[in-house]
Amino acid sequence: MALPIWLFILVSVIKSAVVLVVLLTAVAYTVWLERKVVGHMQNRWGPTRVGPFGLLQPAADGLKFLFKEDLTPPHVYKPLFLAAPLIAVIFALTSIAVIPFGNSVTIGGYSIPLQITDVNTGLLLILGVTSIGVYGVALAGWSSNNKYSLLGGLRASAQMVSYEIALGLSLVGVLIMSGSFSLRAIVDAQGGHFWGFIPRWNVFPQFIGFFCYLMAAYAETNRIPFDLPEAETELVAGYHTEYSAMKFAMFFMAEYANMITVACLATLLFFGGWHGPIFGPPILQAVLPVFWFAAKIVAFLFLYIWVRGTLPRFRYDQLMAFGWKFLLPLALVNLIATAIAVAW
Amino acid sequence: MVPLSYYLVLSGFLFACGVAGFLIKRNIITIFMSIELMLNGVNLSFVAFAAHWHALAGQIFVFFVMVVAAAESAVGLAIIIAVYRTRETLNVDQVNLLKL
Amino acid sequence: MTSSLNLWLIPVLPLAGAAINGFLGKKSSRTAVSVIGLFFSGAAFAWALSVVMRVSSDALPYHEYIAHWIRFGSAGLPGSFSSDFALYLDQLSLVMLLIVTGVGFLIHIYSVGYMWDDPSYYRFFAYLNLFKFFMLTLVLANNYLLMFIGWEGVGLASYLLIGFWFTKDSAASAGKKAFIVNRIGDFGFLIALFLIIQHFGSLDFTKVFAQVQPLAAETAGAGLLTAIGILLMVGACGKSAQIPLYVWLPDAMEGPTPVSALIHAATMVTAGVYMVSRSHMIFERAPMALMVVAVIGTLTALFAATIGIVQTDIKKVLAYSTVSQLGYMFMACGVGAFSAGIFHLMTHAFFKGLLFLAAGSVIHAVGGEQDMRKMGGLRSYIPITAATMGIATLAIAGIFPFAGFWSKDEILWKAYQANWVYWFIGLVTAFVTSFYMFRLLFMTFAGDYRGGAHADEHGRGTHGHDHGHGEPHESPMVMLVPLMILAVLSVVGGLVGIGNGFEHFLAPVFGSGEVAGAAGEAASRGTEILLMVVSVTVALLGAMLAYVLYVSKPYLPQKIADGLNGFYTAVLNKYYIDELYAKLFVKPLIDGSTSILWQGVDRKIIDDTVNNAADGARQVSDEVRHMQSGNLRSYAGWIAAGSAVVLAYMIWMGVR
Amino acid sequence: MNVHLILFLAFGAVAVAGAINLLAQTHPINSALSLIAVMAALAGEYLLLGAEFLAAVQVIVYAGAIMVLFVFTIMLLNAGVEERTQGSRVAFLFGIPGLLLGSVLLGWVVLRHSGTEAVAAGALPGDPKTIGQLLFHEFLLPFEITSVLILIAIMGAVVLASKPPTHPPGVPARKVG
Repeated sequence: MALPIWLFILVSVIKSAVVLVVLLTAVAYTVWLERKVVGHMQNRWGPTRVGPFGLLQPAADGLKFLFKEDLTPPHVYKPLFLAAPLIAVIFALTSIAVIPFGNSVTIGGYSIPLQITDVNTGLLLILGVTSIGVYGVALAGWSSNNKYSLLGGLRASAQMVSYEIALGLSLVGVLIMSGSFSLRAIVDAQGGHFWGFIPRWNVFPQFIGFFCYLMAAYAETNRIPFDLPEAETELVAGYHTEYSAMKFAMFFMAEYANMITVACLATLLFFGGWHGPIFGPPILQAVLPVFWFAAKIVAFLFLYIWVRGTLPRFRYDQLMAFGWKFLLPLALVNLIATAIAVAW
Repeated sequence: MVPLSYYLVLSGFLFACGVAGFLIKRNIITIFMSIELMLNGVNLSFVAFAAHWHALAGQIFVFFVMVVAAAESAVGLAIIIAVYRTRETLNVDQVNLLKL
Repeated sequence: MTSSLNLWLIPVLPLAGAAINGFLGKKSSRTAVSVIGLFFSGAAFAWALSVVMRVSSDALPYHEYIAHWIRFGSAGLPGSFSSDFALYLDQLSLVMLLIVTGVGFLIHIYSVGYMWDDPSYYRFFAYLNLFKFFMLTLVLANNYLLMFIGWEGVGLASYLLIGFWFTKDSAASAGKKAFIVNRIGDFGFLIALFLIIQHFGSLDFTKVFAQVQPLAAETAGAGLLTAIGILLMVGACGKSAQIPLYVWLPDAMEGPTPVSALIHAATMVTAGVYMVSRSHMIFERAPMALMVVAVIGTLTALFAATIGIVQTDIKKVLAYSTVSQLGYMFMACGVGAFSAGIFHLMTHAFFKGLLFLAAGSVIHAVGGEQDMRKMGGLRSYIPITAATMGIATLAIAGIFPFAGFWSKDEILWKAYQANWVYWFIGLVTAFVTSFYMFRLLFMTFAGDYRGGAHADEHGRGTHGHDHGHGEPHESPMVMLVPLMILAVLSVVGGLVGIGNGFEHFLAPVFGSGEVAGAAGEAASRGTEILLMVVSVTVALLGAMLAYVLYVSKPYLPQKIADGLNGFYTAVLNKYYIDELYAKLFVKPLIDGSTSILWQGVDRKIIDDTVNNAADGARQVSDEVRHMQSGNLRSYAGWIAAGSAVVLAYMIWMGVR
Repeated sequence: MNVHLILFLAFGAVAVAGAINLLAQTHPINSALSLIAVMAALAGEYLLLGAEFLAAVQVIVYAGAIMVLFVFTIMLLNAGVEERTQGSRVAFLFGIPGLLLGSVLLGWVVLRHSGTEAVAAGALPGDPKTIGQLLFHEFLLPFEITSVLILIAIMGAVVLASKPPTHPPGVPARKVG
C-alpha cells in the first residue's frame, strides 16, 4: 500500500534526520573507537578522562573544533578553499541515502523500508558520489597554495581515480551474481544458506572480489596502508595542511563517513546485509536485522582500525603499481571467472 | 511534460557555448573543456531524441560518445602536458608554430 | 577435311624460340642461343614439310580454327562482325609456307656464322624468330585481320632488324624510314579492310570471296572493287617497295646482311605480291585496279633497274634489283598471271636470297667493305662464294636453264599476251638487269683485288665484326652450306614451271581461267619460244656489255658517265626521289609539326595550360596559406563560419 | 506547470549558468568546476528522460573521471589566470558571426519544426538491463571497437605524457641490447 504523498515526504524527512544523526554520531564514535583500539594495541589506554571510558571524548572534540580559531591563510584561493571541505563532507554523507539497513517495517498498515530511498541503481549512485568526493581533496590541495597540500591533492586524486577502477570492477562479480544494481535486491539475493548451514553470502563465492574491494576501498578512503595523500612524514598533513578548526573537522568527518559507507557497502554486498539469525518476540525480530547490520559494520570498522594499527605505509610508486599491475588484473580475472561460472 | 524543442534548445545552447568557448578562450585546457561541453550538448539531444522516438539506440550513442570522450581527453591532456613541457605556456595564441 | 594438321604449331614454334631467346638469351651462351634459334626455326620447317607430306591436294583448302577473337552482334544479323584466330591452307599459302620456313631456316643457319661475333647475338635471333612468327601468321591467316596482324608484325620485325645496330645513326634512321613509309601503305590497306567490312560484313577470305564472286567485273568504270583493289595495292606498294613507296628498301640495307636476304629479298617484301594474289578474286573483277598494278609493277621494274646500274655499294645494287624484280611480280599480277607472279616470287626467293647471302659472304671476306670499287679479283680468294654468286647471277639474268629463266619468261610471255608494251619494257628491264648483275659480278670477282690492307679500317663498318686481316678469306662452312643449297635451288627451282606444272598446281586457287587460257597457248607455242630466245639473247647481250665495260675495257664506264653527265648524276642520285619526297612531304611535315604542333599546340596550349594551372594554384595557395596560421582559434573560427554556411545551405535547401 | 517542467527548468538553469560561467571565468579551475556543474545538471536531465543508467554513467565517467583528469592536469601544470592575448582576428571576424548565425538558424529550425510534442518523464526505460542487452547484442561490434580505441588511447597517453628520453640533443636514441 503506497503512502500518500504528504506522508511520504514526512516519513522521508524523519528517516533522513534519524539517519543523519545516527551517522554523525557513528562518525564521532568511530574516532573514539579508533583511538581506543589503537591505544590498546599499543599498550596505551586511549581516551579515558572525559566520561566513562572516555565516551564523551567525541563531544569534547566537537566543542574544541567549534571554538578553535578558524584560520584562512593569506594566499589561498578563497572560494575553493572554503568549498573544498564542504564538498568532501557533503558527498561523504550523501552516499548513506541509498544504504538499506534493514527490511521494511510495517507501521499503521504502511510498509516503510528502512532506507532513505530505494533507487534501482543504488550502487551506481554510491560509486558516482564517491567519485565526486575526490574533488574535495583535490581542490583543497590546490587551493591551499602550498606545495605539501598540492602534492597531497595530486596524490589523492591520482590514487582515487586509479583505485576507483579496481573498486568498480571488484563489485561487478557481485552484480553478475545478483543481477541488480539495487542494494536491497542484492541483499535479498543473499538470504538463505549454502548446504543448509553456510550463509549464502557473496563473500564465499566472491572472496577474490572481496579482497580487491577491501584493498581498493582502503585506498579510496586514504586509510593506512594507503594514506599517502596525508603522509605526515613527508607531506606534513597533505591536502589539509592549511586547514584548521571546523574546516579540518569536516575533512575528518568526511574520512570517517567514507569509512562507514565502505563498511556498509561491504556488509551489503559481501556479508548478507541485515541477514542473520532471527529469533525471539516480534519486537526483537523487528530490531534484530538492524542489529546484525550494525554489528557487521562495527566489525568492519574494527578491521580498519586493526589494519591501521598493524601495517606500515606504502611508497607511492608501490601504491600505483599495486593498483594497476596487481589489483586491476586480479579484479578482471575475478570478473571473467565469475562471468564464466554464472554463464555455466 | 516538456516539449522536445525545449531539450533541443538547451542542447543547442550548450553546444553554442562550447563553440564560443573555443573561439574566445585562450587557455588550451579551457578550450578542451569547451569541447567536452559541446559533446555534452550533443549527448542531451541524443537522449531527448531517444525518449522522443522511443529508440534506445540514442542512449547507446551517448554511451559511445562518453567512451570516446574519455579516450580523447586522456590523449588530449597528455598532448597538453607534452606541449606545456616544450612551450611552457598554455596560451594557444602562443602555440602556433605548427610543430611541437 | 582431314584430321587436324596442327598448323598452329608452325607459327608458334618460332614465337617460342623468340620468347626464349629474347627473355633468357642475354644470360645464355652463343651456342645455346644458336641451338634454340635453329631448333625452333628448323622445327617449323620440319613441321611445314610434314604438313606437305600429310595433306592431299583434294583436302585443300584446309581450315584450322584456334580461338575466339573479336565477336559482337549475333552471328548472321546485319551489323554483327566476327573474326577468329583461324588458319587457312591452300596451294598458295603452302608455297609461301615452304619458302618462308625453308629459306628462313637456311638463312638462320647462315646467320650463325655471320653474326657470331656480334655482341647482341641473342637479340638478333630473337628478332629473326619473331619475324618468322609474324610472317607465318601473315601467310597462314584465314582472314584479312589476322593477316594484317602478321603484316604489321613483320613491319615491326623489319624495323627492329634494320635498326639492329641502332647505335649507328644511319641504321636507326633507316629503320624509322622503313617503318614510316610502310605506315603510309598500311593506311591504304586499312581503309581497304574497312571498305570490305562495310560492304561484306566479314574479313574471312572465304566469306568475302564468296560474296565477291557473283559480282560483275567493273569494266565500265571505277566501283567498289576497284577502290578496294587500289587501296590494297597501296598497302602492297608499301610492303613490297613499289613506286612510289620503294624508297625505304635501299636504305634498309643498313641492317645485317642475313636480314636483307631474308626479309628484304626473300620473304617480307613479297608479302605484297602474296596479298594481291590472295585477293585475286577482287582484282579480277576490277580491271582498272589490275591495270594500276601492272603499270606500277612495270615502271618500278625498269626504274629500279636503271638505278641499279650505277650503284657501287654491293648491297644497294641488290636492293634495287629486288625492287625491280618485285616490279616483275606485280607486272605479272597486273596482267592477271598470278601464278606466274608467285612462281617468280619463289625463284626470286632462291636466287635473291642466294645473292644477298653471297654478298654477305663477300663482305665477310673483305672485312666489312661494301664498296665494289674496292673489291675485284676475289674469285681466287673465295671460289665457292664466287661460284654460287655466279649461278645466282645467271639465274636472275634469266639465262637458260636457270630458275630465273623459267619464271621471268613466264611473266614476259603473259605480259606479251596482255599488252606488248609491258613485254617490251620488261625486256628492256631484263637487259638492264643482266647488265648490272654481271657488272656486279665482274667488279667483285674479276680483275685484281683493289682493297688492300686498308680494308681493316672498315672492319666494323656494317656487319660488326673484325677479323683484322688484309687478305680476303673464305667464309666458314656454316655460311657456305646454305649458299650451296640455295645455289642448287637456283639452278633447278625453275624446273617445276616446265609444262605449266606450277600453274596447274596453283590452279585451284586462281581458278581454271588461266589454265583454260593455256589450252589456247599451244597454238602460240612458237611465239613463246621466240620470245624466250629473244629474252635470253637480250640477257646475254647485257652480260657481254658488262664484260666489255668492266673486264676488257675498264676505262670506258668513266667516259660514258662523263658523256652522259646530267643524266648520270641524276641516276646516281636515284633520280632525286628521296630529295623530292623530302621537299614535298617530309619538310612540310617537319615545319608544320614544329611551328603548329610543337610551338603552337604543345608549347602554347598544353604546356601553358599546365604551367598556368600550376602557377595559379601556387598563387592561390600563397594567399590561402595565410589561413593556416597555426592558431587554433582561427581554425575554430573558420570551422564555425563554415558550418554556419553549410547549415544555412541545408536549411535553404530543405525549406525551399 | 508541472513537476517535470519545473525540474527540467531547474536543471536547465544550472546547466546554462554553468556553461556561461565556464566562458566567463578566467581561471581554468573555475571553468572546470562550472563544467562539472553542467554535467551534473545534465545527469539530472537524463534522469528526467528516464535514462537512469546513463545519468549514473554521466556522473561516474564524466564528472568522476574525465573532469578529475582535467582538474588533475590543471593542478599539475599549475595553470594560472588566462592571458588576454589577441592572437586571432579570424575567430572574432568570422567565428563569432558564424556562431551567432548558426545558433539563430538552428534555433529557428528547432522551434519551428520540432513542434510542441511533449516528452514524458521517464518515457523510455533506460535501465541497466535493457541498455546492457542492447550494448552486448546489437552494438557488440562497436563496443569491442571502442575498447580497442581506449586501449590505443591509453598507450598514446602514456607515450605522450612520459618524459622525453634523456639522451643528448642531436644524438638519436640508440636501442640498448
